Amino acid sequence: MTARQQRMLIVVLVLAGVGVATTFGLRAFQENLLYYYTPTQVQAGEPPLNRKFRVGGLVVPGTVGNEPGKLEKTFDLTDNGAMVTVHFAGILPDLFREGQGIIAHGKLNDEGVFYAEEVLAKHDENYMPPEVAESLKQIHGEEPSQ
Amino acid sequence: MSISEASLQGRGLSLWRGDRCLFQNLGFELTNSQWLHVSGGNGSGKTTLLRVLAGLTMPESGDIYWDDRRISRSRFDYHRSMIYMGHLEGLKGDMNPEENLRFHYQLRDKKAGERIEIAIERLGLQRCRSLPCRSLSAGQRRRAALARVLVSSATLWILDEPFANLDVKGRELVEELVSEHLEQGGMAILAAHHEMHINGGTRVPLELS
Amino acid sequence: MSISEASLQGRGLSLWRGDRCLFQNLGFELTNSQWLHVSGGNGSGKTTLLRVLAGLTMPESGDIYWDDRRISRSRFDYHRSMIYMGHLEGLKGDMNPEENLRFHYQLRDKKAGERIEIAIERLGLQRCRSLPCRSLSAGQRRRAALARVLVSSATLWILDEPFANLDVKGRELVEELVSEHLEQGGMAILAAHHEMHINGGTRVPLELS
Amino acid sequence: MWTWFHKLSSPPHFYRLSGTMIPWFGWLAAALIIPSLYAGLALAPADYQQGDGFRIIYVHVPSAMLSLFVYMFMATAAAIGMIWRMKLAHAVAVACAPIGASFTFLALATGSIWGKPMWGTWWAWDARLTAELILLFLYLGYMGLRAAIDDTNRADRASAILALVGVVNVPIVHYSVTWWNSLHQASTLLKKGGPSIPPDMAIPLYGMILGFLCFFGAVSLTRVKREVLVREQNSKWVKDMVTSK
Amino acid sequence: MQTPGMLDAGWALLVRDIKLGYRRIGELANPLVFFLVVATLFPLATSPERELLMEIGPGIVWVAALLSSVLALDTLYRSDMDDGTMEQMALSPQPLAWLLLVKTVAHWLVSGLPLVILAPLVAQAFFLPAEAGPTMVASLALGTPTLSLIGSIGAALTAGLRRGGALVAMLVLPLSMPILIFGARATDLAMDGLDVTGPLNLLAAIMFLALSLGPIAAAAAIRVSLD
Amino acid sequence: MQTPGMLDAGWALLVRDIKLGYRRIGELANPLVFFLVVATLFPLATSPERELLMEIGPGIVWVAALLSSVLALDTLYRSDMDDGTMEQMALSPQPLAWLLLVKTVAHWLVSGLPLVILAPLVAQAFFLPAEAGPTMVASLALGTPTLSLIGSIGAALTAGLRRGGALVAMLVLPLSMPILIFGARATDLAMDGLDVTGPLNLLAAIMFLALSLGPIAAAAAIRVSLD
Ligand code: HEM
Ligand SMILES: Nc1ncnc2c1ncn2[C@@H]1O[C@H](COP(=O)(O)OP(=O)(O)OP(=O)(O)O)[C@@H](O)[C@H]1O
Ligand SMILES: Nc1ncnc2c1ncn2[C@@H]1O[C@H](COP(=O)(O)OP(=O)(O)OP(=O)(O)O)[C@@H](O)[C@H]1O
Ligand SMILES: [Mg+2]
Ligand SMILES: [Mg+2]
Repeated sequence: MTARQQRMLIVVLVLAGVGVATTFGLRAFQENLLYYYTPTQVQAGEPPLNRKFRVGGLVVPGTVGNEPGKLEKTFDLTDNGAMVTVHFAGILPDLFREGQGIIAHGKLNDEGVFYAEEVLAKHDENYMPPEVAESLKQIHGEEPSQ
Repeated sequence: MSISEASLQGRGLSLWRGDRCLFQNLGFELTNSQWLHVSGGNGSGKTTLLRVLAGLTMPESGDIYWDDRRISRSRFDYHRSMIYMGHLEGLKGDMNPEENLRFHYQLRDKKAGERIEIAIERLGLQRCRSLPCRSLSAGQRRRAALARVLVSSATLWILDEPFANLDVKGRELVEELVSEHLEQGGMAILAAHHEMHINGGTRVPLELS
Repeated sequence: MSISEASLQGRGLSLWRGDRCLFQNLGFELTNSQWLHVSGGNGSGKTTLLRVLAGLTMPESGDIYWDDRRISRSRFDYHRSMIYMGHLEGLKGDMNPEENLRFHYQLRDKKAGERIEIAIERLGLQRCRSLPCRSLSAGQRRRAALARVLVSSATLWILDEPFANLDVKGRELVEELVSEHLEQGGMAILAAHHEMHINGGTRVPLELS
Repeated sequence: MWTWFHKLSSPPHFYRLSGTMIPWFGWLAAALIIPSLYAGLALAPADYQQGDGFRIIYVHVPSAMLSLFVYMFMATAAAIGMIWRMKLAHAVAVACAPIGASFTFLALATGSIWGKPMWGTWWAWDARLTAELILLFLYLGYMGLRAAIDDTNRADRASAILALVGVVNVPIVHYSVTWWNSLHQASTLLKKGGPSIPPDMAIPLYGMILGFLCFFGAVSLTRVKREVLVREQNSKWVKDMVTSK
Repeated sequence: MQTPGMLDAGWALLVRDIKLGYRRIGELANPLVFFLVVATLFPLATSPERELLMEIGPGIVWVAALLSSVLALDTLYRSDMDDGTMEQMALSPQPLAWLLLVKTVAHWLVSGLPLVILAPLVAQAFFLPAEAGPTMVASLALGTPTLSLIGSIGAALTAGLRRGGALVAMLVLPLSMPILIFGARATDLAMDGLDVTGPLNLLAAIMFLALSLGPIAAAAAIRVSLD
Repeated sequence: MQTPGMLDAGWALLVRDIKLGYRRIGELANPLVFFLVVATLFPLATSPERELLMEIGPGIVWVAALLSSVLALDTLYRSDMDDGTMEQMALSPQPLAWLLLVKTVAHWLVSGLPLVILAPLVAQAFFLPAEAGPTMVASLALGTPTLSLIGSIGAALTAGLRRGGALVAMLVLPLSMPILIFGARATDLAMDGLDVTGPLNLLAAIMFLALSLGPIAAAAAIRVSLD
């Protein structure tokens, strides 16, 4: 083998390697690599039974059961498609309110109710002053979309 | 002449270590049947220069040319035709001299197999050929390293203190081997504190201070 | 005579390595102002013998006596009055020669402090006294190891190839140092392939084959 | 262009040039950061959801962005140093590392402080957060490797290789929020279809980002200047400069 | 003179390294024993409840794999560096990156492969369901070579230094974290009977990337260390 | 000539070893970072839930302690062995066992102590209750020196061999098991508010045993390695 052939061979091998890596990488991103499941996926039965996982979605306005004096709360989560009922006993983060995006970590029981052990509020990427949000709401009749 | 035409040139080589300039703007030229005698006291930079010439250390400035091509650009060709023996022997302590030699030639030269036997005999390693290198004496290890040089059909030999640890016979043997190599048209670069009696070839002196 | 009376004897020393007998029933005696010249070709067992004499390696049979006491029984006294320099220098690469010397004398001798300065100068290490030992040249490292020997006020010096890697001046220096040591009543055991010109003291030859 | 490049890479020239540029960067940084900070903390309206809590954005976002920018800058400098064997570029890379590590640490700290009230947790093993933590470890590894090698020349090249290998982490930090359903919000400023933040909130933010950039410019140039001085301490121009003072 | 092809040279090096690795029979067992010991440590250190072990099982296997691979790293180039063999390899007509790749493969065969083979046994000990076994093996088979490849860069960077141990770990562990995450995730998913192609594809992608770029970085690092 | 006392000589060696360990300020951070990184691996590999982490926390701290101590072991005698310093120490008028003990103490100060100090922080990250903190520190303070002492025997036995890394681990880890078990047990008990004197006493007993016999075994092993 000459010096030139050797160099060519190495370049070809490296490029081939990177190419194969990209193929696998692209295929990987079409699959499930999530930090959390959406309510739609939950309804489709994707997450495991009897094991902990995360669900993320928006708190459906009007579903937050607020029994005064009790820590336990129940509410629905949606991704504008399916819905999941979440049950949580504990202190909720400040940002938790109706219409807000949250991530709950826990288990699904047999009746399809999600028993959360931890609730994190997920903030979206939109920032605006309260007045603007208010006027937007009046125009569109809803919160700015997630 | 069994070795083809070749030339080695150093042009404008400089190197500092810390605040010390080991050599500056150093140049030389070497062709077939010539040997470069690098001399100088302890710490004058001989080892460093030899490593630069072998392509292990980068000079601060300047370049080395093998057959008029920079060695940094034609590594393959240069390393094929050059062999280096430094302060470290490059022998695996767990393998015996024969296995060590065989391994090195599996990387360098397909056809070296037959020459291994001859080299072992020539360097007087018959008695310890099947001992693991870690239990060899200092001089025997040096001889095994020299056997590697001998087996290679490299044009250029770069030897750093080839005489270290060798007994009187061993030193004479090295002088003989280098002479033969030069007579066949080879080149050599030697750094040594001892006087050398090399009959074949022309000496090109290079004194570091 | 600044060094007190002492004597070293080897009696009936034998050692095999594998199926090879390096020495058998070897005996010698050494007293003040004498030096033992251990000679022999590569692999004849010089290093091994020196390690036996230093107490690092156990001989297969035989014993070594220091002032008529077995060294295995009087390690403290023997090691206090003996210093050994082998193929390995015993210098930490991360420390400079001065720090290395100082450390060794914190283990050996409280009063050696003043002599360190002198030894560094004598061995020409001024320029590299504050460089980490890993960046010293082979010869400079050897010199630092010799400085350690010089600083010790040991009666017996055991030096394995003290000339290795040294330049011409360095070799002369070592000869001078050993001569001085012998003149002061010291003893030395030297293994070397070179001819040695040691004027002080009496040479006791010991040839291994 | 090429001669300019060469001229810049000569240490004495760079030393003089950076000497004049540092004050510019410094003042510009002050002129951007102080009013922007005031505008961000006092003038900008509160967020409709987060209230005043969102104002930590004015520190978090610039430092987070700079943590990535500085890494890329450092890696580019290291690559230039490797390819063209330019010592000045290595000096730049060295000088950048601690600054980048500080920005990363700041991003992590402000993020955690922000996360506690907003998400309800200081920390989650979310892709964005983990990748940012790895970025911090990479900066630390870079500095640790340098510290372990005493020869500057070797330290330069070894750490440059590490910096280049670590580049793979940068896109992961940046795109983690789009690739995965992360807890961390998606991009506000670089969003498709324009930023989803009104100008009165955004302008101080841009001001802070630019201000941080200038601050980085000033600090890094100061550090490079000192690094160059240490490296060239035996050269003629440094000796001349010292004696002429 | 006839320079051997890359394949011949690589084969010779592979054989030599494996031979050296297994020269003493006892050492064959080392990485394995280490792996087993680390894995055993957890049931001992925490409580040996079935449910807990099941939950942490995949994670522990992966951490043990990662650590035993890091532990063995220090010796990857060190001994060749100390005795001058690396110098000779850098000066041979073979591309250094190729030689280093071969050395890394040999290292993996000695330290990583036994672990992949042994993993199902450990999985058993952690009560992992049988259907997770193949995924665990597959993820380890894809992940441990990557660990070795990344580790080889770290080992090359610190090869010239005296006390590399902790530094190597510090350089290598952050870069290995993604592999750990996805490897453990894959096994986790498999335990629940879910689709694991996502993480496995990603592991494969990282492996090929490391395979093609890692040796080049390592070769550059070795040349620096030799300087 | 006046031979220095054992204390003087020991002090000099201690100072030297610590100085070598921390020659560069940056390296002070190494064991710390390593420990933190290892601790980070677990939440990454298993799931990062509070409850789970609480349960495995003590185990993880101990495993990280053990590993970072084992990882550093290889360098304990190796470098002194390779450059001939060990020869010189064996030939000095000081008892070798004493010098090795001092070296081990220095090793612990560099690699073990930072860990003891840092443990409460990691405990925090794993949500361990505050009352378990002192016990964790106490158990680590008693246990890590023992790990170093046991390790020193292993390091001495393998000092003459080339590739000691994994072999040391293999020798040392099984012997260290009891320490891990009792160390983690103590913290576990403290978390539940129970009496911890039992395991702590046992740890102390093992430590003193290792302290008095370990160095002698190590010295004998080193003399064999030097032969
Ligand atoms: C420890 C926790 C956190 C870490 C490590 C972190 C890290 C980062 C990083 C690295 C970026 C820069 C991304 C880029 O330039 O591509 C970023 C941007 C940002 N982060 Fe965080 N973050 C954390 C917590 C938070 C929290 C709690 C919030 C608010 C709820 C937040 C809001 C933002 C925003 C608004 C941006 C700018 C996005 C853009 O427009 O590009 N971060 N963060
Ligand atoms: N960082 C540094 N600062 C100053 N001088 C340095 C530095 N690093 C190395 N040196 C010096 O560079 C020289 C290297 O010499 P080299 O090993 O090439 O010598 P040599 O001629 O081979 O000597 P010997 O005959 O002893 O083998 C030494 O004198 C050493 O002290
Ligand atoms: N297991 C073994 N079987 C046979 N011979 C052995 C074995 N181990 C060592 N040897 C031999 O023992 C001798 C040791 O020699 P030693 O190192 O003492 O020689 P030396 O005289 O110092 O030589 P040099 O001049 O080369 O330094 C060597 O010849 C070596 O081959
Ligand atoms: Mg030299
Ligand atoms: Mg010898």
